[in-house]
Amino acid sequence: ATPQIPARDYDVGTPATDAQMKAWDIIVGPEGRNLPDGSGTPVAGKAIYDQQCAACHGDAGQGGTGPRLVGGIGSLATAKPIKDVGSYWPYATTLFDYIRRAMPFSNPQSLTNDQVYAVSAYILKMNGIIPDDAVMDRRTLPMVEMPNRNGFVSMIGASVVTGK
Amino acid sequence: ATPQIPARDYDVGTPATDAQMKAWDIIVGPEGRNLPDGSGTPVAGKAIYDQQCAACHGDAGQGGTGPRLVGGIGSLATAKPIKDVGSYWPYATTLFDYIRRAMPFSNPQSLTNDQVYAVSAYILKMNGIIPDDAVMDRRTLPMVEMPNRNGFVSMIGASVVTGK
Amino acid sequence: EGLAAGAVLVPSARATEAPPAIPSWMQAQGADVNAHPYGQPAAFEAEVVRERMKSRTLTAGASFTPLQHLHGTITPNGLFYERDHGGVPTIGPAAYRLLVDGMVDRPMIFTLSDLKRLPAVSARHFMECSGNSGTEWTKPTGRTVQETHGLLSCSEWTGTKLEIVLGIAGVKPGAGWCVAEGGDAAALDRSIPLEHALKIGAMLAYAQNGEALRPEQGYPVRLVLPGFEGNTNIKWLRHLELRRGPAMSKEETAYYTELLPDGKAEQFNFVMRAKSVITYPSGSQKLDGTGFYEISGLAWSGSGRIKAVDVSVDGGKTWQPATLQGPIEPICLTRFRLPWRWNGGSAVLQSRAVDETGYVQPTLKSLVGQYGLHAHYHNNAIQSWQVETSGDVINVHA
Amino acid sequence: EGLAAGAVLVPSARATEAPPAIPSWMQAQGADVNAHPYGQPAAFEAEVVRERMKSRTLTAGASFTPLQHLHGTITPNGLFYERDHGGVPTIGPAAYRLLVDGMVDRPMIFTLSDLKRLPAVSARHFMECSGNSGTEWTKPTGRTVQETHGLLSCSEWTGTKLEIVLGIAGVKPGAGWCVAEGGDAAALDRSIPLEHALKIGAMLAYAQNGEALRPEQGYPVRLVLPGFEGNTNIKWLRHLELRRGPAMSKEETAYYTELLPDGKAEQFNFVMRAKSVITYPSGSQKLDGTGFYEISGLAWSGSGRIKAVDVSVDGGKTWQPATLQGPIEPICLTRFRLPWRWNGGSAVLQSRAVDETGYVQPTLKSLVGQYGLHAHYHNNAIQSWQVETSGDVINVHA
Ligand code: HEC
Ligand code: HEC
Ligand SMILES: [Ca+2]
Ligand SMILES: [Ca+2]
Ligand SMILES: [Ca+2]
Ligand SMILES: [Ca+2]
Ligand SMILES: [Ca+2]
Ligand SMILES: [Ca+2]
Ligand SMILES: [Co+2]
Ligand SMILES: [Co+2]
Repeated sequence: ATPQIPARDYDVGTPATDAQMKAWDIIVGPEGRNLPDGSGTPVAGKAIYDQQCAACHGDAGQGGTGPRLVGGIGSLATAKPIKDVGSYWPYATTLFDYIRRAMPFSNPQSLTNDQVYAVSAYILKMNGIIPDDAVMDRRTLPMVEMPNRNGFVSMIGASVVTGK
Repeated sequence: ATPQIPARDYDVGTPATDAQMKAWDIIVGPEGRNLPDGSGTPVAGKAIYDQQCAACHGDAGQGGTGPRLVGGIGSLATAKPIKDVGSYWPYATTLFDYIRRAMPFSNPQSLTNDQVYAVSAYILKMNGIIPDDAVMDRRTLPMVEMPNRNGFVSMIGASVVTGK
Repeated sequence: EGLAAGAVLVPSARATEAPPAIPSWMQAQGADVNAHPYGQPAAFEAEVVRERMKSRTLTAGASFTPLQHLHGTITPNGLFYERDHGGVPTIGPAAYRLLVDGMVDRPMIFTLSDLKRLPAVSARHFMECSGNSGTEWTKPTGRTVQETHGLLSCSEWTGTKLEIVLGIAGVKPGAGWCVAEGGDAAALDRSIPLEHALKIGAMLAYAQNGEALRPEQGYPVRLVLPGFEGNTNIKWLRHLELRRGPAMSKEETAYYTELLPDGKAEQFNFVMRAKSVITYPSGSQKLDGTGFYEISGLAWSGSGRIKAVDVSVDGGKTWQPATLQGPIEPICLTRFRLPWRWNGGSAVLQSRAVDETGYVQPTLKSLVGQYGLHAHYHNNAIQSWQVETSGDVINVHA
Repeated sequence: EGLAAGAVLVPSARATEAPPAIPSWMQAQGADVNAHPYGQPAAFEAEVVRERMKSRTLTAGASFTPLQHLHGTITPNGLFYERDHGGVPTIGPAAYRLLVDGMVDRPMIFTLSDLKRLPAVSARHFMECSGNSGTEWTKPTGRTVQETHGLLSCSEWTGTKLEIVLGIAGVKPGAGWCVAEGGDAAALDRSIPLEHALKIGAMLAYAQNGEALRPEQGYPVRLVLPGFEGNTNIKWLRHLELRRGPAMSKEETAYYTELLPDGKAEQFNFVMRAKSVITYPSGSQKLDGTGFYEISGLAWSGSGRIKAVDVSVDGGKTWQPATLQGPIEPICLTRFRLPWRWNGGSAVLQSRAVDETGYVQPTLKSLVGQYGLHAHYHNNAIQSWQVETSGDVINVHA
């Protein structure tokens, strides 16, 4: 529920313009909000991955300086669970969002939107979640069914939050 | 009044020996407690003063890098009060105590007890409080009548001290 | 590179080893007044520093507060624990901007001067990484309390309330979450349930223990969510976006979720549950002979005030109530103490916190029963320190 | 060398001057985790430092806390004010000794480990030099609140109670005073009335805001006498001597006594009376145009808790109650705040504290009426800051 928040008028702060908000905003939600135009395929993604990601995440996504990205599907309920993009992540949109904001590690926010779509597609493909010829864009990415989509239980209701 | 203090037994700390206490203790009270053996005169004091004190306190005690030591008698109730040894200090014992613990400024606790008696005598003499031929020692120093002996009002009773 | 072992207690020197009654430092002037316009610790305290946890990179990792060396409840700013995902950015106060947008009537940009001009509030609160004690689920791992519990610190925070900034922007009906995003290389973002955030007094803090935030703590502005897991207290805050639901960012799906034995995971377990730890005597310290010791430690809860702390010296067989140092503040570290006489035998020291909701800090066994061995986060189990007959103190599971 | 003027408020930059939406510091990794094992302030905060008062020598003098830059109530240890009479000695923790003797049954020597082994207590208290605001008796002198009120700081202190150490030594009947002596080049000593010292919870403190005392604050041990004038809180404590009466040391006769117009002087005026000061807006700051401002300041009393603070924006003609930031602790700085809209006219800002005993902070006029112009110490008068139509804030007597 939206809490009641008293309106304030201090004449402090400056209204943001649409252009400012657009340039600022890199938050993508699971419903696909704020996914940009552009698209990418696993094939295009492989070229980028091999060049800009493999050094840390391994040729086959097995990990290194960066975490492993592939191989955990089916392991969560075992004695040796592997939490990776394929096994654990509930939304494919998070992949686009995270890679755009934080990867490649030493050069974040340097990829074009097409490149982020492509490398996201390649990681999904390495996990066997989308086929070789899938095209990822603002429409298709939110529709990808992640294996662990229903794996999370929200604890919001269970939290004991005391007032101040 | 001596407050009731509960006795404590933690077996922490080490009993102090008489020799340790004697070596440690430089606190002189107005009654003369802890004044050492030895003595000094204004004449002997002048030699020490000129050599070790005058550079900071002035040839005639008029002050410089260090505060003035002479000249304020009679000024306290005026529009330009001068608070110095002669005009303000209530006890001569404080002079011995302070010079021994803190002077000369760059070399504290370097004077012999005789030297401290002597230079104290000289400062008292400069202020016209003792005659030229007075001998200051553990018996005579506490007996010196300082001009401002009765100038202080203890505010202990007036303090509002709140418990914890 | 791992954590170095904590300091061994200095054996108490006897008076016979005392320095001269009038030591050299009373015979010459000391250092000049204001030799350090911004003061530093004594050189003798050089071992009292944060220590880095081994991690894959130099910029995504954590440094731990040396709790075994600290007293009281405040953490000096230089020792506040640190968890970064992309290193510590250098942000000039004049270049700082915060965008508030999404489901609001008036999207706004605030400068640092703007935020400082708004009404301010101060409050003392602990902050704890939900990964604190994460190494301790399966076996005793940390050698010192810095290693086992050092992702924990406590400050007096000053800032303006989230409520005020949102009141200026005007939140639209239907907005239930606020995504907070940092201005670091990880652009780290977390979704916060709006109702809870306001209830706990969420703050846009620009000061910590009186002075400006330190760079490692989010200079110039961080979100402070009292009682919420550390990671949600977004540092270098650049963006608040009002939304209907959470953004499902990487840090609230891939990380900072608790995997259960059945393969399901708990998500949005924001509130840090009641916990405590004995800091003295603690791992890698050494008792100096039998006799009197004061057991001392810290207790805290994300759900209000600490109500009680019990201490056991026999591995949980019997418990005694510890004294709590007042004033006891909500969502704040609370120092507890208990006098103890060590008879030279082996002893297992434990502490157990109870908070104002009645919640009792669990044993590791019961926690593992509930969460299994792979939850990683939110380990608030009772910690055990074993005193050996030599006086050495070691980390054990008991 | 005098105090530099305080910072002028940075005019709030407009969004049009905002940095790129994705700034350079989000496009590359920041500084390494634990780059500073003991953290330091941001480089941008270089002006937030103590400043030295002009004095005859480099080692007998004072440095002042930059209150105009601080928030909340805690003073970071690096900014705690300093008053030295013989410089800052360097005392190794292993070389530290405290002698307790005089009218006791068992004279004792304690090492630092000994003192740390005894039961501990923590408490937050302000400390103020009785010479604070001493420059303000006859005319407005300090340009900033650092210069007028900066001999004031506040810490969470931890140590063992004086009562415990005296309980070990056993105080003899007839002992009414305790002389405390420091281990510096001035061997500075003050006589303390025993009954009062115990009542206020006198402490032998070894920690300040969690960590060891700083050298400038008495490392490794200082006496903390909550509410008593700063000078009595002996630093580098080496000797406690129990006596029937006071020692009449230089610091309690020649200095730290208040000369009245009739030539008599008040002695042993230990307790700091209720006082307050507005820190924002304060001297040398500049308001950035008309509109909303939150007036903010500090109030304190050596006699317990602050009960109320009133603020005037018209030089004392009318008063409004300020909001006090809780929890309000005894003998501790208390932050007060009042919203204000500046209409661009000239205004004189004042604050007036009332403590739990009902004592009301006096005007300078009434204080001068009582003490004359030569008392020097214990100036707790109401401070006036004049806001000029330009927005400049200056120190005035009003
Ligand atoms: C220089 C090393 C490095 C490079 C190059 C790199 N990464 Fe990473 N990556 C990391 C590290 C380290 C992390 C973990 C960051 C953290 O701890 O928050 C990470 C995390 C990730 C994650 C989240 C994995 C998880 O489960 O937490 C994804 C997805 C990812 N990287 C994708 C990429 C892609 C795509 C590229 C290339 C465009 C890339 N990375 C290049 C080091 C690197
Ligand atoms: C290098 C400078 C210097 C020298 C040399 C020096 N003094 Fe001082 N003296 C000072 C300073 C500075 C003070 C004030 C200390 C303080 O601020 O606590 C002082 C204070 C005093 C006072 C207290 C005065 C008052 O009213 O506060 C006396 C008495 C005194 N000195 C006596 C002596 C004697 C006797 C000697 C020589 C044996 C001596 N001084 C040598 C600098 C000096
Ligand atoms: Ca405006
Ligand atoms: Ca937006
Ligand atoms: Ca780059
Ligand atoms: Ca013993
Ligand atoms: Ca001992
Ligand atoms: Ca010397
Ligand atoms: Co003695
Ligand atoms: Co946005």
